[in-house]
Amino acid sequence: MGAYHCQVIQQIQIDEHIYRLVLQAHEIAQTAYPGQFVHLRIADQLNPLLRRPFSIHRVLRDKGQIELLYRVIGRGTSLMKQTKPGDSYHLMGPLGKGFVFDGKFTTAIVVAGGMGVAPVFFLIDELLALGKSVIFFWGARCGSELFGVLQWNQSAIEIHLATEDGSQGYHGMVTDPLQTFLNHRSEDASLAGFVCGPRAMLKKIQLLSTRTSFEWQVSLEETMACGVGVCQGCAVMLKNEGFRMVCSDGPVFDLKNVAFDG
Amino acid sequence: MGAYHCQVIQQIQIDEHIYRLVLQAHEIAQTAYPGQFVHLRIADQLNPLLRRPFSIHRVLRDKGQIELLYRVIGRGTSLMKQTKPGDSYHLMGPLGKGFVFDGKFTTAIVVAGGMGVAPVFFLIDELLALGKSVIFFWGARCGSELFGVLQWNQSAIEIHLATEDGSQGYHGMVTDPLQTFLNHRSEDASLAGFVCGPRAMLKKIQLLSTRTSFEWQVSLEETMACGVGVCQGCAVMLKNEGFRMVCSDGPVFDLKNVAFDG
Amino acid sequence: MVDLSVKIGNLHLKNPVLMASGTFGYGTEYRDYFDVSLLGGIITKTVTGKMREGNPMPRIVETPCGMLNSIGLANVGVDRFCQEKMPELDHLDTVVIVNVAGSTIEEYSEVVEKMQGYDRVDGFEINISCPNVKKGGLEFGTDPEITETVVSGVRKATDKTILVKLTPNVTDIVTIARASVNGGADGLSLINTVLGMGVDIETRKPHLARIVGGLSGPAIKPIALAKVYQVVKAISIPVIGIGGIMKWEDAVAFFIVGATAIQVGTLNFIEPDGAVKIIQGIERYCEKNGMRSIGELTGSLQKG
Amino acid sequence: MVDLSVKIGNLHLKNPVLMASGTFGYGTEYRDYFDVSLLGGIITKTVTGKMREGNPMPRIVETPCGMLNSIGLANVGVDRFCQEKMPELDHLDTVVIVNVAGSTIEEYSEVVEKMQGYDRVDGFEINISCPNVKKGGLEFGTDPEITETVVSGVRKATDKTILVKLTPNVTDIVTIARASVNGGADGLSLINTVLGMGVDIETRKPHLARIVGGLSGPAIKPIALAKVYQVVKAISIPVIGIGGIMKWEDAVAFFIVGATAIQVGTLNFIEPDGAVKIIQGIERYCEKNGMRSIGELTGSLQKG
Ligand SMILES: Cc1cc2nc3c(=O)[nH]c(=O)nc-3n(C[C@H](O)[C@H](O)[C@H](O)COP(=O)(O)OP(=O)(O)OC[C@H]3O[C@@H](n4cnc5c(N)ncnc54)[C@H](O)[C@@H]3O)c2cc1C
Ligand SMILES: Cc1cc2nc3c(=O)[nH]c(=O)nc-3n(C[C@H](O)[C@H](O)[C@H](O)COP(=O)(O)OP(=O)(O)OC[C@H]3O[C@@H](n4cnc5c(N)ncnc54)[C@H](O)[C@@H]3O)c2cc1C
Ligand SMILES: Cc1cc2nc3c(=O)[nH]c(=O)nc-3n(C[C@H](O)[C@H](O)[C@H](O)COP(=O)(O)O)c2cc1C
Ligand SMILES: Cc1cc2nc3c(=O)[nH]c(=O)nc-3n(C[C@H](O)[C@H](O)[C@H](O)COP(=O)(O)O)c2cc1C
Ligand code: FES
Ligand code: FES
Repeated sequence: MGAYHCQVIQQIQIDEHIYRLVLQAHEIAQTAYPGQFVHLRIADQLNPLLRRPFSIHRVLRDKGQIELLYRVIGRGTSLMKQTKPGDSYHLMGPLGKGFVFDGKFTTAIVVAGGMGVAPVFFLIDELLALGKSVIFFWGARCGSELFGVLQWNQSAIEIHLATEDGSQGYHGMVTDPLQTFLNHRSEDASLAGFVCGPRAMLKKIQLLSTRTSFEWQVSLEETMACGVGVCQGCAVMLKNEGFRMVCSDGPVFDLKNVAFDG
Repeated sequence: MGAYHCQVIQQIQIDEHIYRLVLQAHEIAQTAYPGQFVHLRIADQLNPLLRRPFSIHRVLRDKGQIELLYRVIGRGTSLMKQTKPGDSYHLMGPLGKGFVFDGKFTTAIVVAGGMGVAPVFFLIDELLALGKSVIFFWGARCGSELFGVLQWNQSAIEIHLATEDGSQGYHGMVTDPLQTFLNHRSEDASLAGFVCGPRAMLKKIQLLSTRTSFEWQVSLEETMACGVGVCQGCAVMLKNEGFRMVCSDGPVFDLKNVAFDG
Repeated sequence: MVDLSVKIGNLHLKNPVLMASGTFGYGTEYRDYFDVSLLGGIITKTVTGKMREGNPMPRIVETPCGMLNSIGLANVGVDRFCQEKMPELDHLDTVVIVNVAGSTIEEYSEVVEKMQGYDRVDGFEINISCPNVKKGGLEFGTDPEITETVVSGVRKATDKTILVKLTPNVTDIVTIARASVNGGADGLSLINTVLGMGVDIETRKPHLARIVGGLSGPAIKPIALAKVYQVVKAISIPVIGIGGIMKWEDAVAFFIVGATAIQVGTLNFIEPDGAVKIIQGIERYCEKNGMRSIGELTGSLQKG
Repeated sequence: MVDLSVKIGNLHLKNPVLMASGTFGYGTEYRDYFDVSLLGGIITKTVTGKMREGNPMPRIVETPCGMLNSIGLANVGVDRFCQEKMPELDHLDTVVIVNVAGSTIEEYSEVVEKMQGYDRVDGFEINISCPNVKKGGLEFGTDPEITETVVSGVRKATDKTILVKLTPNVTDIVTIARASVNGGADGLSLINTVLGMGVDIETRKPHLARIVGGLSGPAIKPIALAKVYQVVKAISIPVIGIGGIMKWEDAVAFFIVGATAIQVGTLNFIEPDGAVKIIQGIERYCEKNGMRSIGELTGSLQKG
């Protein structure tokens, strides 16, 4: 964990609004693990003022590079998409507590919705490297947002795609195929769940997960100021535990503990 | 007078801190006269917030272009120097009341100090075009800030340079050679004076001018918000007349009327 | 088609976007930049009993996302205003509200009385909130009793619509709002500028000759929204939101919080036709959200 | 070498740059980013009598050149603070000031009493200016009598240095400053955040769950400078300037206006080691201007 000036190596447009940013970030690349994030200073100016948090999408450890995957939303990300190789960003990271794999599961159910896919690539890379099997459920608005799924060794990963517009995979919410899947495997002790996506999806999966007997981890998002547990801005309510900070106690939490309705 | 999006044609660095910006600005180029200025929106963002006023340095009427000459001072001008051909600026202009030439003078004394030279090139161009002779006194910090003086027909213009560091021309203030000159010509009715530069220089010349029998015009600067006479932010005190607005009543005023000390 | 018209007192505005006092001169300076008749109305620079030169220079300085001014109610005085400026306003096809101030309580009603007879004046905005003058201004607008006295004095002098312009530089803006209502105000305009200051660290002089001035622009938008929210909750006459409105999205936020109309100030210096774009943006937003009139937007704030 | 040390009450600060309450946790979170012992001191997140969860989410939103927060004094309470956090603070080689608040007048002195015995606590900052709680906070800090009662209560409970943190959300900050002095304050910290609000125009909900929050960052710097100027003119105990300080130039402006020390808040979230750069910048500025101590800079404002 530290603060570094990181050079932009490459910026790749994936979709109308989605970009992948490759950064030279030795220290971060060496120590980061899936589910952690970086806190990025958009520009050396007063407006936008605050840093912006982005999950670590991918780590190229040998090159000392990290990748971010982001959707252009507002002013900060609009400025980001203009950056070119040679520009540099000031990053704090790796931050937060990511996913843990110390359970005895052999197959991971990984569910991503929308930009929730960002940390999931890194997660899948690590799971496969650890010799786990992966069943990957990925939902997006349309097919153009689904990319790069053929890169993994297809014998170790089973992929279920879903799009809201039906342009690729299942036509509808990714939670539908997930539900079908879970109907048969809810008691399977070789499984563990990993989830990242929009709030509505998380709530739905929390409901589904209560009927399963294995563990689920979820990566959350909240508006952040400091990113390091100081400002108390990014609180999430945990059942029986009260508020915890997404940036420093998370962003990954035990799904069943999260009190989505405050 | 209007508001236009103007493309950047060229940006030329003149000196460490001085740049010349060539803009495509048909409407402004057609109607502007010396001493007028444009009010430029630095960028479509909230910080810097206000427009910045710049004198029209030069007009290329046939090409429909105008030139600005500016010194990098703060945040606005620092952003300006990064612009490239193809970028565009939103300009209001031409604004203000510039120099008037309806006097019966045949020779113009033109005095510029520092960035006060910006409107003076346009002025000299016009004076020469009108068949007037020009005696040009130009003072700067160092020689590298003095440029382009050989372009005019040297038979119609007499040039006196001065630098504070002595690297070119007279070593000292440009008001010294001016004073020497005026000692001999103070009653010469064929003369008229035109002045632009830092406050201290203007005060000094005001003092010198009281001993002359001809008219002096001065171009002033004040921090501006609106640039069109609305906000009352750019007031200057005129003797016996009270406050007038630099942006709409000026920036050119009768030198003897200006009450520099409020 | 969305009905953007609003009514405040006897005023019928074709749309709820007005030009804020001191940022649009007397309505003529921007004629070359856009069609002024597109506006809901304009509010003149403050007019006082006697001519005022205003404060010494420098009078303005930029700050982060804002600007400080200490103009000091520079104006030609009511008599010359009626002679020189009023005829120019005649050509404007929009509502004209004259902003009025005085250094005594009586001056307010005297100025209003002199203008009451002019058909061209559709209403008055009582400025008891200028931070840049010694007497009148803030000193009045921070005291509920003086506020009520000033407003009721003006109320006696005119049957035209009276707006009272409030300062944010108070502990409790609702008390001042109530005093204005009790005095007979038809609407409240808020906020005027926030007290602020800047220093040149090279010369170690204040940026403004009068040291302290008024902060305006995007920096104060959150403050203005909070004040409008507080006042709207407490009183029932129309509120006009002012402060840092730079784009239609900002304006919409003020309506959601409960403003009946809005005023655009600092933006005029940056984008002369910005107000027109705001009107268009508000209309599009209402359309997109299935609203037939701006009234449906006003006060539509949802629970957090 | 410029002597940057300052004295406030019994506090000796090695330099006049402190971390503002609520923006530096309990002093340990930023240890990996820079050497905390370079700071003049740190002020803890507010500590109250009982643990507080804080307000519902969302608690923060960005605004033009600023941010709104409604954290709501989330903290572990004084007892757990003494058990869990105090030992961590022991390792810090800089002054530690504990910021204290309560929802009753008595709670302030009770909290201070419990901590009075700890050597690690060098002083207290009395927070009567938080905009984000129902009781205590603003409600106290806008009333001169309650202010004096709270401060004199704390004065009886401790012989350590007492700072009182003032809100800008008042008509007349000088009255509150005087009440603090009368109560026995050794120094005044100003400003706390400015009341503000934001609205999401898509959902039409307030950006903050608690609707209104506190504005901080560069946007409020002009406001903070004006308040420091007003207070410094009127009272003679040291004033600590806070509000929108992002670079050493901003800090220098506060000293010129009359601050004895400054606090850095929002900047910590953006540049964790920003405060250290500010200390260096202040030192260079003093050197360049031939000043041998920071005291020569404080109050060096020239006539406009
Ligand atoms: C731990 C974490 C990891 C994230 N990872 C990714 C990622 O990998 N890819 C990705 O595209 N997005 C990610 N986000 C969301 C991303 O931070 C926001 O989309 C981004 O900050 C928007 O910035 P903006 O200036 O473009 O938008 P703005 O105009 O500032 O705001 C647009 C929206 O973004 C939200 N937002 C603004 N600032 C923040 C902030 N500091 N923190 C969180 N949300 C904010 C606002 O609530 C608002 O609704 C992550 C967020 C968190 C908390
Ligand atoms: C009529 C007129 C014509 C001018 N012509 C030229 C020119 O041809 N070439 C040139 O280099 N400069 C010219 N100036 C000055 C130029 O406008 C400022 O240097 C410029 O605005 C500085 O902007 P900044 O953001 O870089 O500096 P900032 O960081 O904003 O400020 C630095 C300094 O510039 C001054 N300044 C800032 N904003 C303004 C403003 N809106 N109006 C005036 N001064 C301001 C401030 O007082 C401050 O001292 C002219 C000014 C006026 C009034
Ligand atoms: C340069 C300037 C001059 C102003 N003059 C006046 C005035 O004469 N009377 C008045 O009531 N308000 C005056 N105001 C305040 C504005 O009308 C408005 O309330 C304030 O600027 C906030 O709005 P904004 O952020 O959109 O600018 C002035 C503001 C500025 C910036
Ligand atoms: C997220 C956040 C939390 C804060 N919490 C506290 C607090 O607990 N107690 C307090 O006295 N001030 C608190 N403040 C106010 C700051 O200490 C400071 O007064 C204010 O932010 C202005 O300074 P700035 O503009 O440098 O941030 C908080 C500010 C922020 C932004
Ligand atoms: S972002 Fe500050 S505590 Fe999480
Ligand atoms: S800049 Fe507004 S009146 Fe001159």
